[in-house]
Amino acid sequence: MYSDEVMDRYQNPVKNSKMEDYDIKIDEASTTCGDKIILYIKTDGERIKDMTWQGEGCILSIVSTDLFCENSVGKEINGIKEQDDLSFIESFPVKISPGRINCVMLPLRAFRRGTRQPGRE
Amino acid sequence: MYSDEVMDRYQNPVKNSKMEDYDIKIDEASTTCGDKIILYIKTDGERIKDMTWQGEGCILSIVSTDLFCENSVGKEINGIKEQDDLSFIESFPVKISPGRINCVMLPLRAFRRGTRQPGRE
Amino acid sequence: MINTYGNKDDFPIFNKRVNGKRIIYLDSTATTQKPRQVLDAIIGYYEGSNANVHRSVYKLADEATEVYERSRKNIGDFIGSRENEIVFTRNTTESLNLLSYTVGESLKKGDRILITSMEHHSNILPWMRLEERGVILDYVGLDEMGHLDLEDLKSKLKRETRIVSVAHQSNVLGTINPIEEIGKIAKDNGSIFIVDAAQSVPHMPFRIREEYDFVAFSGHKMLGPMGIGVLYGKYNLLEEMPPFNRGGEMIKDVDFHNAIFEDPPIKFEAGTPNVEGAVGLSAAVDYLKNIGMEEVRRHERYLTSITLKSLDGMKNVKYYGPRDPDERGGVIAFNVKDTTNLKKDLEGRNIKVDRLYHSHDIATFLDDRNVYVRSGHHCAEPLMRTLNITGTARASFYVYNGDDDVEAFISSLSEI
Amino acid sequence: MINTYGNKDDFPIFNKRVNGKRIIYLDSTATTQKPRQVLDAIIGYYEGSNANVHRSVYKLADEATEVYERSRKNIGDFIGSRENEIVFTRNTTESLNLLSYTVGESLKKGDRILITSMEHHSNILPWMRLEERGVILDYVGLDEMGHLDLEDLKSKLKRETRIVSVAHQSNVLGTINPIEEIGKIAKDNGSIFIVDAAQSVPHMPFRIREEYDFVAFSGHKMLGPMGIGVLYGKYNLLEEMPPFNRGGEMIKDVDFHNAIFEDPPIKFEAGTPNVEGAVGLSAAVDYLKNIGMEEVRRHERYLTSITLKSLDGMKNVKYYGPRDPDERGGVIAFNVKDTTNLKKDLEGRNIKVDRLYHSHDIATFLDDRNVYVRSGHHCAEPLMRTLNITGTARASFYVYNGDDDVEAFISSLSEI
Ligand SMILES: Cc1ncc(COP(=O)(O)O)c(C=O)c1O
Ligand SMILES: Cc1ncc(COP(=O)(O)O)c(C=O)c1O
Repeated sequence: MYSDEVMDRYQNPVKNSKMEDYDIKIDEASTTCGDKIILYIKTDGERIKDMTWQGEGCILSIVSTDLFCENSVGKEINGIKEQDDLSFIESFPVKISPGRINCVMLPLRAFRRGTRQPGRE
Repeated sequence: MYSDEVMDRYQNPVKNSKMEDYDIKIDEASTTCGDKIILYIKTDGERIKDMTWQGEGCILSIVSTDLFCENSVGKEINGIKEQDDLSFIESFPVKISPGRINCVMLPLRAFRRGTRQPGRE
Repeated sequence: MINTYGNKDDFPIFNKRVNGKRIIYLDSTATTQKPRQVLDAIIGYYEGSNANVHRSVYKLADEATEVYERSRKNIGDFIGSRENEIVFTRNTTESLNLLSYTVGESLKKGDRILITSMEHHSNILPWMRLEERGVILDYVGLDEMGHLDLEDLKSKLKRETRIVSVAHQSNVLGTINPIEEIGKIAKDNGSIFIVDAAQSVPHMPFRIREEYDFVAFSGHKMLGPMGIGVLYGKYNLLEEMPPFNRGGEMIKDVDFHNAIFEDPPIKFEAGTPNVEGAVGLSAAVDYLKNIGMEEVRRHERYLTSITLKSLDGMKNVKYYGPRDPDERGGVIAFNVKDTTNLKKDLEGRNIKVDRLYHSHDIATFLDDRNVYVRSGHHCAEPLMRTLNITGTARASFYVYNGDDDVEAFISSLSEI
Repeated sequence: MINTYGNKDDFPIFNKRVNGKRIIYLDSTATTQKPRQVLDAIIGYYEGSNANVHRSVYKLADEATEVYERSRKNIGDFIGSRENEIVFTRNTTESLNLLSYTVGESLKKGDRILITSMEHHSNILPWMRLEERGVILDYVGLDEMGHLDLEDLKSKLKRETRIVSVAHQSNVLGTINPIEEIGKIAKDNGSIFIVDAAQSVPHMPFRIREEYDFVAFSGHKMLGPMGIGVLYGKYNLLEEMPPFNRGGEMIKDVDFHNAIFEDPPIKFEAGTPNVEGAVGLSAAVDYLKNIGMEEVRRHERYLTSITLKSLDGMKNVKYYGPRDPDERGGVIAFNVKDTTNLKKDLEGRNIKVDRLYHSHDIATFLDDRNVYVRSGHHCAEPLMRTLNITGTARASFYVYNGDDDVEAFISSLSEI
């Protein structure tokens, strides 16, 4: 359906698992699309030690979420939050039409919202 | 402003007077235009013996009303009511644009309405 | 006049090339493309007779008034109504909201409104608004093939049911509902019967019947311009109703604290009307009359039947609504099963799950091949809940579509 | 760019000939003619990117969404507002009705609304509707020259005055009201301040100010197509308000008995929007920006001042509103005295009466000379009552009018 890179990750996500000892858990749902994603985050307060996800969504939101979890490990929370939307979208492995931007943005938007008050459950 | 025929009649109407011993009196007002006309009718029940008017209005409605009063004398009430709108408009001395049809139609519409229940005051 | 079908020559947009290739437009249920004749009518109006209408006496205003009222008559004739029963609105949505804010205002706590589980949000939300005042909204259920369950309708039709409002044709399932029969049932119950004809007036012969109190449809879904819609209403009902929006044009007389309103339909057309829209829609009606609505229906039925036949042969495609093309319009909602997918389950084991691709992924895949289908919930979330899905892809046809479009659609779909 | 003034080349309708002669269009206050650039934008949209907007993923729908939202931004920039504060409506009338049905619904018995005696019906009737529920409608009076009486305004502004709604420029008197000042007075009183800018946004530089809570105007009065209007609203107010019409597009989520609405402005745009209208209005804005709104105002002021000077020389002509062209826009309401008229009085004597010709007769007289002016009450009956007349003739100017039009108007008028 999409490029091999995207489809490979969709079928073999590397971060699609539940985490028990998370520090932050973020529930994100796009009611209109039916996407439902949970992010589990382990952090030392400043940096991401690990991030995993569970849920359902379209291929783009799933792949974007899996990539996001993987790429965030070791990074600063504030740095992740502050990256701009455009460069986030451009770093996605396939070119996205404007109608699909929300799908790719899903994990970053969830992360921003969920880390506004650290420690939030 | 209009043809001499129209302006002559506007300035020298022949039926612009009050009637005391009328059989039918019809009040007609066009709220949007500000026209206000009263028709006074003397009839033997079937035919018009005399008709006069009083009031204010645009030139076309005044001239149409004055002509209507004059032309109706001696005619049958039903015949007057049943003449069709188009021929009534075409018998008016000047050509009328669609936006002014209501002005010319004013006396005939008033007459039709006012003679629906004969004897009505 | 068979040559008008699937003939794109009249529609300038099909000269467009995307990545050097033609576009396959399969979203006419959302909005339709416009023929040259409609565009010419719009420009002709602005170049020849543009003015504000009504109550003016100069020639240009006379002309504008005349083309506006002639358009009203032409559209009225098209559905077999008198011209003074045609109210111009913005779209179907506004037509139905007008009813909610007028007829709906007379409903009291405990009164009921009956709609169906296959309605578009436009025929749900205006009625849901009245729930705030204690009105009860009931939904007629569907059978497995996506037909209305008429027994359920009869059992939900109560003495308190003041309004019955039903889509003539579903914009998702394609189901054509038996509105003559439903209308009779509603009228026997003394209810006001409203037809959401957004998907039927454009696609099949449609005549106003005694049972229909109100009928709503949109110009942009039948080759006309955006920004113009229609509400047909029985004259005596329009007369009794209070006005909706208020302002210029729709009054006979105003003083500081009182107003006398115009007669219908002008009573419901506050402010400067969209003359352009009326003229454009009238030109669209002429275009459709020239083809003939029986032929429009026959053509769409044909495209639907060959498409369904192809889809029947595709193991991974699931489509919704009646199987028989006689029972449905030219709109096909479908999903594609993701047969290759492996998923970790909650315990972390790799299992094969029989899930559907997300409809947006299908639409994006087809978009890459210049095949334009809609995806998502199609403004029918209650129906999606009823079908227990979050969305579908949807292909729909109109007069300009032909075998070529069906072939491109099917061959692209088979590449998923 | 002085060459754009009074230059009719961009406006195809001025190629029209009636009885072999050109037309003198002096009714831009009612609706304006359209430049080629706007017509091209409309056709370009339909030929290049027509689709239904929002929530779709294929290219054509992306393009339609983009041109729609870009138009919103362009129009927002034009008046100095953020794009998410621009709600598309049909016209000024609908913008004001939207406020009546949302903000107005929160008013209670005894609350007051303050408008003026020079309002258009569109800024009267939506508020008069609320009198049914015990809201009180007050009118600010005028001085002899047709200025608002600000002392009267202050005295009528009560603690209970929840809404103050005022025309920026009268469509009859031409009076330009000091809305900055009125806005401050209204805000100091804690009232919501609404500007009917139907006659100002098209004709002069206009910037949103902190005092303005809502601003309404129409596309068709500023070179744009019919069927598109604007409501500017402060974002936080738009957020708090309930939606008006309900249906497709304006929701986030719907189930059988609940809905979550979209954020402003989409929350107020139910159903398929008029993308064509937005695109056309945006092109009109570009056209006006190219001239420059200071220049539009300067040009109209010039035409007004030479016209008033000529009228001052005509003994039988009486015009209304401020004498100083700095205090008024390019709209001139006037009447002509019938100096020759003899009338029988009630006692049957022939007396000379100093009466006015009926405005329709003036308009018809001018129409015979291809000079198109409006006549009647101009949807401002309370103002007519205040002036103690039944109507006026009215000439009004816009960018395409020039000295030639003024000359034709004055010379025709002098023939009466
Ligand atoms: C001051 C004013 N307000 C409101 C309106 C109503 O505008 P529309 O008919 O476009 O809704 C007009 C139009 O004449 C006007 O001049
Ligand atoms: C059945 C049905 N009803 C109502 C509507 C709403 O139409 P509009 O958006 O033109 O108001 C649609 C449009 O998709 C529809 O298909």
